[in-house]
Amino acid sequence: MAEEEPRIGVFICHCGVNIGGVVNIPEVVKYAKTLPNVAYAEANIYTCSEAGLTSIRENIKKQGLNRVIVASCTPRTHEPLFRSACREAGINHYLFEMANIREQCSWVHQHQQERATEKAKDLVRMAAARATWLEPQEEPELEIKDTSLVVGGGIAGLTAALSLANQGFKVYLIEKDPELGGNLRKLNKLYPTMQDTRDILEPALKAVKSSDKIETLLSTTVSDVKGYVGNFKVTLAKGEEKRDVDVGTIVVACGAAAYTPPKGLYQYGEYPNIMTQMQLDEILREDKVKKAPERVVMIQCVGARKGEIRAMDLAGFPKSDTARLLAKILRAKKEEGWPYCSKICCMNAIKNSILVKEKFPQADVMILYGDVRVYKEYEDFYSQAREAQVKFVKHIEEIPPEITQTPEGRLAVVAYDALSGQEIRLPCDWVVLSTPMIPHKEEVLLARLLKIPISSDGFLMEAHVKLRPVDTQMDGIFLAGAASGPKDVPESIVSAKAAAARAGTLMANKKMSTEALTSVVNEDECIGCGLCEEICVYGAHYVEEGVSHTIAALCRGCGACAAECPRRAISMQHYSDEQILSQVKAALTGES
Amino acid sequence: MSELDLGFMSEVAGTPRGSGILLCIQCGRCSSGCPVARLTNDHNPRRLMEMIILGLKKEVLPTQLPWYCLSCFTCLDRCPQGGDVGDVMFAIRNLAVKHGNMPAGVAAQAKALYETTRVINPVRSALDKRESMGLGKLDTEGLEEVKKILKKTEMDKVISST
Amino acid sequence: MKYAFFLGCLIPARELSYEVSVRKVLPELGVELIDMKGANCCAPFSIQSVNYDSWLALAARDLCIAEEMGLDIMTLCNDCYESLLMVNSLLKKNPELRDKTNQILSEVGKEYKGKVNVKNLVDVLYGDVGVAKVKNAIKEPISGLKVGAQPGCHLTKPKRIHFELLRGFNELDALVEATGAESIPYERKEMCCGGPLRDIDDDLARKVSREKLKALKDAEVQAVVTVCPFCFLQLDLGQLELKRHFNEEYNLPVIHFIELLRMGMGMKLEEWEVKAHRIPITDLFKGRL
Amino acid sequence: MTSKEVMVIGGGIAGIQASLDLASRGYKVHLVERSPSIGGRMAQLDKTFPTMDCSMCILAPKMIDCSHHHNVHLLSYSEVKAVKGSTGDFVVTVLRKPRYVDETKCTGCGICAEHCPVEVPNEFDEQLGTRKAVYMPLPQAVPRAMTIDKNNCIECGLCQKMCQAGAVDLKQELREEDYNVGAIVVATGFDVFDASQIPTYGYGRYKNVITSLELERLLCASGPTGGHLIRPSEGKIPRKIAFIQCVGSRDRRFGTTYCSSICCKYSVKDAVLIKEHEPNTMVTIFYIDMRAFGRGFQEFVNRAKSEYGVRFVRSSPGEIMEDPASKNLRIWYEDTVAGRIENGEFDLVVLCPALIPSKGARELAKVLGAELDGYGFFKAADILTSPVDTTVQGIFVCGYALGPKTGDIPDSIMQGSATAARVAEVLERSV
Repeated sequence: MAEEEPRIGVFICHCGVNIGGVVNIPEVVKYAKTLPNVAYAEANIYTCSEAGLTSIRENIKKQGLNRVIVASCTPRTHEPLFRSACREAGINHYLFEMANIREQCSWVHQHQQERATEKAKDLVRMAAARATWLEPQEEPELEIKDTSLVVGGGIAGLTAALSLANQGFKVYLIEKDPELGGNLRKLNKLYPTMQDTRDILEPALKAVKSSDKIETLLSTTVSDVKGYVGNFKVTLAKGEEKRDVDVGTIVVACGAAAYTPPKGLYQYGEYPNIMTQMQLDEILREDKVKKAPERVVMIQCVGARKGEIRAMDLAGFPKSDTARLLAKILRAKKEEGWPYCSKICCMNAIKNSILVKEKFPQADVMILYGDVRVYKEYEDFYSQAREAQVKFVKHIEEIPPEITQTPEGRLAVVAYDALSGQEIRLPCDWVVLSTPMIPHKEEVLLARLLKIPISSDGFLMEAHVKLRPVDTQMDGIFLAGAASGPKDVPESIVSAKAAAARAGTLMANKKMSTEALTSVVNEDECIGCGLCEEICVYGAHYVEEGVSHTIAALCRGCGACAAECPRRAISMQHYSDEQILSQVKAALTGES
Repeated sequence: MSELDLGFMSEVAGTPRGSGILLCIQCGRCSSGCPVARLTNDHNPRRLMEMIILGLKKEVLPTQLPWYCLSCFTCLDRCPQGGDVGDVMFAIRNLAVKHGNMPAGVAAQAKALYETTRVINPVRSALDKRESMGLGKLDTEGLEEVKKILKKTEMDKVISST
Repeated sequence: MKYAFFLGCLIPARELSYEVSVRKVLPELGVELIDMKGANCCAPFSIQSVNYDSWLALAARDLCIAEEMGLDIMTLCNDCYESLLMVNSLLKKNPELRDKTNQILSEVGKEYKGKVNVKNLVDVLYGDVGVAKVKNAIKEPISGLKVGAQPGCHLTKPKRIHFELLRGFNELDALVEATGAESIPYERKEMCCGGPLRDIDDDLARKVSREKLKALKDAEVQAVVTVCPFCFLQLDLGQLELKRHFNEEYNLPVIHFIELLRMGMGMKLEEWEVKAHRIPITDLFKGRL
Repeated sequence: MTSKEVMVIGGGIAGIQASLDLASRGYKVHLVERSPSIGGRMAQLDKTFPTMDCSMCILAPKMIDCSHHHNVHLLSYSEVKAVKGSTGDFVVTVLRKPRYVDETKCTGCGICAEHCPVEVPNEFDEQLGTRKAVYMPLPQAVPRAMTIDKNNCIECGLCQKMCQAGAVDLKQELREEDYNVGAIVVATGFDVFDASQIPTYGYGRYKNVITSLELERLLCASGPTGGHLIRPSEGKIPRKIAFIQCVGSRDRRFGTTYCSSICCKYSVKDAVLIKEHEPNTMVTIFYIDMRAFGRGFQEFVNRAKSEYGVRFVRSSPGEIMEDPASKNLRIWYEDTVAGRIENGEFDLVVLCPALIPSKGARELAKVLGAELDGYGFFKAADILTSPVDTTVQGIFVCGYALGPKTGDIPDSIMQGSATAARVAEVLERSV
């Protein structure tokens, strides 16, 4: 029990009708007042509103509160807000506790109002039980080094590096290949302006080379990462030779790869004239076409959007040769691929179709698509292609196109055109497969080093897909370009500049204070077995002279070590055993 | 399985009133508003546009398909791309006629035009009534000029061929 | 108000009563109609379907005649209206097309200059005469009569062209209301009568008009008021055909708007004119015939 | 000399993100918002894909951060009137519209509104709900201050009598204030295409034909119906609901030839939300191309089909007819994949209108001397390499003010941060 007598204030939120429409708030307020150590309780329409926060501040003073509980929504979005209210009113914000009576109560029990009210009371009682044991905590301040490491020398990496340099920071730019440029080096022209990739790449490369703030390291990869936000120690490897750099932030711009179909998928790899868009880009770029093609057929979503096929998808599908259809469905199911839409392939195919038309006006260019996903102003680009007399044919998942051959040994694509209900045969000279952007294998390794989670589709995961698109769950590490999912050049540039802004903001402040929610080792109990060091995914524990130590800045307070410790020598600040056990007791016994 | 005519779409796009074909995104607003398409599955302007785009010339020009359209122009008003579907219908009817596909009714009107400057021959009773009411004869003073125009535009050939 | 009167083909051939009423009524409203000597068919749907150049040249020739008369054209038939209107606007906008067409016309010593406008009976009555004046001319209002107005496709479509003319879409209704009758809204009002498919696919043509008639019946109108002679033919004669082919009876009298106006102005219809309606109108207009 | 202050025009999510990044970077930010509260369009939405967070719940903390941050100076209910100068040294004249309530005194308790006798449709609820003549557009408004809408105020003076804080000040007048800033960020967002311009869909004539933004308000727990999805005509719960894509988008007739980029995605999201509200509702989405691009969306569409039984029909319907008696709606459409013209009756039809440049974008562009693109959105200096620079040095743009370049909320946020980087680059260089 803390030395001073706890005086808890409870603020219970209606959240409009979100909570108030289900839970009987006045009753909960009345109940809260009856709880031990609760000195004050009130209800607010929106505790997160200015009025609510003001009331918290005022009552801390008026009622002499030294603990505050807000019963409302999730700490994930709102705890920082209420904590700062406490701070502003002069009490340590670790003396704040939150009870989630929305997500964990009103939203899930909409149809059982009385019982929801009872549960809200339980949650408040539990919060009060823990609050009684809360203790003030300090947040150590960290130095932030004003140097950044940018991993990946593609357009995103180049952009991020340049932006950071222009903001006045020193940058290490590393690239695993012997030269900078990434995928842009392989590409021919860029949609929708049809500029030569060189026009985009060259200026960026020149600027990077001429910048005295950027140190470029080629054929270099990350082999180890130690430290934490503001103070990363990164080991770089160039072949055998290793080198350590100290940086404050890391921007991950390792890009994405183009999916290469497995040999045999659409007979890829069996005929020279069956190629990917990437290969067509190269052919057009190198201008090494001997004979003008009479017809070019492009097939979209090869290895993308490969969800399983369900019977109901077939509803409204014109009855044709069922047996043949089913056979095709089964084959389609077996086809390997990625579940997501790669987003850029439609525009990329249209780009190349227009280029082919320009080069060979007589050529008949057909694009076999599932949906034409030319979002944004790219719709106009689509119109441009139609005016150039490129033909678009919609096929359906259930009947993928098939590659066959004419008696004369010419390639022929057999496709079912869903919009005319006709099966058509397209003798052609080139078949071009549009394949998705997929995560690099190296990326997975890097993710493990950096301790960034990977999402179900294999790309690096953002801290919050909506609100924090370039942040990661690791402070000080940011994502730029296709590392976090397929992006075209302008999108990569925007995300790179965003990452540079976030990293720059961090470094410009030179200091930051960290969470106090960390593990503490009771050195008398610790036997230095090293179990904690083993299981800590953040590398926050190390054993020295037979005793384990915590690196506060790295510790995310997950508690794994505390649970694992055979001697119960590790406890979590702000989640002490007393706090948790009293909460459990309150939950189970109904007493505080 | 249909073989495709590579040039059909450009042929249509090249005819006057045919350029709309290049704008089509197959959204289906024309077909769902078309009074004929609602009555028979044989006619579907959207599908017809697709068949032209694909190059299904043999399936279109010699058939009844070009002749279902009422040219009520509902589709012209509704096409979000300004594709003027109803105009494209005229374009393919012009091509169909070139390929000798012309309904008797149309041929009859063309013939009447060539012979009388009017596409419909008046019934006797109407002519009598005119006279009795002193409305004056229906003049055919323009006949020679009309014939010249039809010759110059080579429509006379079509007429004589039927 | 003076107009080059474009009669077209169908009216003199089949619907003389329409012409007669127009010639009787319009002078009363101060509109003078001058016949277009030597005019040819406007080149409607059928001719346009055969040959594009012929269409332009034929329509342009009529426009030239009006230009020589120095008068704007008034048409009765929607088909004539659409053809002349479209060609007029095409040639006015597109110099190339105009030259190409004038080349053809030079064969017959004519040249299109683009000096006249093309109007329809409704334009003239609504725009030039004015609803107020029409109302004043009504001596025996057609009060209590519920009618469904059928403007016909090419009076309002394609809007692309008609918007240029800044025309509204309820002009016919306004004129009908001016006669004292009530214009009832009904589904598919802008839908085609089916006429253009006559002689191409009669069965389909009938099915289209049947849809229209059904919608009118559902709206419980007592009569249908048309402007276009094709609509009149298709909806009036069409009902007999529907009886023959589908054994369906609608018994919806169909009359030309001009006849409605004429009766409203107190000018009785003569027997032969009444007989021109296959669906009898005698009960509906007792005392006006 | 270079000013280290920045002006951000527009208090939607993009403007908020730019402001917070710049403020945390150490620059003084003047955030100008035309309406009484910041929050923008995101504040109107119910939930957001894919986390299904309640939109307001994740936005509110950021809004409040703005009001708390010592470096953010909030200029709500204000508009930019004139701009002089150039990079590093702009002078911006801001019009402070009178809200007839003293922001510093008002606690937003709302007692005045309770007593105000005048009820008018609430813009924030897309006219579906009502507000008083003295009002706060949304409960979580920032700043938390009432505003008196003089066009509807009958000057009965009740609000003034009732206000304990003495915050009502009917003598307030329009003020002009000048700010010296080094850079400007434009984040003026979008408006919604007027669906009544497509008469065959009957929006404005048929009560039960609504827009997607109206739907968001109807679904939203703090919306006019308390989160109950009911028909505007008589308040019945709709059992058959249709979504129609591309209402004004991909349409040459109105110059809105672009794809608005977000409609397919939010429609699938809304369809699933509806299914969760009322599992036995039949939801049909009429689309031309299902543009579920980007991470997770294709998977989401698959789930909507298989798990939730949402029906997808590839078709852009021709017309909608209302049954005058039942107020139900008959949609005529062609299932283009089946090649059949069909019609179906629905209780509620949701139109997904194009997103168009926000009112006043053109005037603002004139004031800033910045170019607009063909659609009337702000033109990027170079759509490939300088996507968030306007054609004027030192003036940047983010969010939907850039047009459909912005896919959705994350794009707006990225662009917001990106402008912060560009501002920093400019201001640090010109030290």
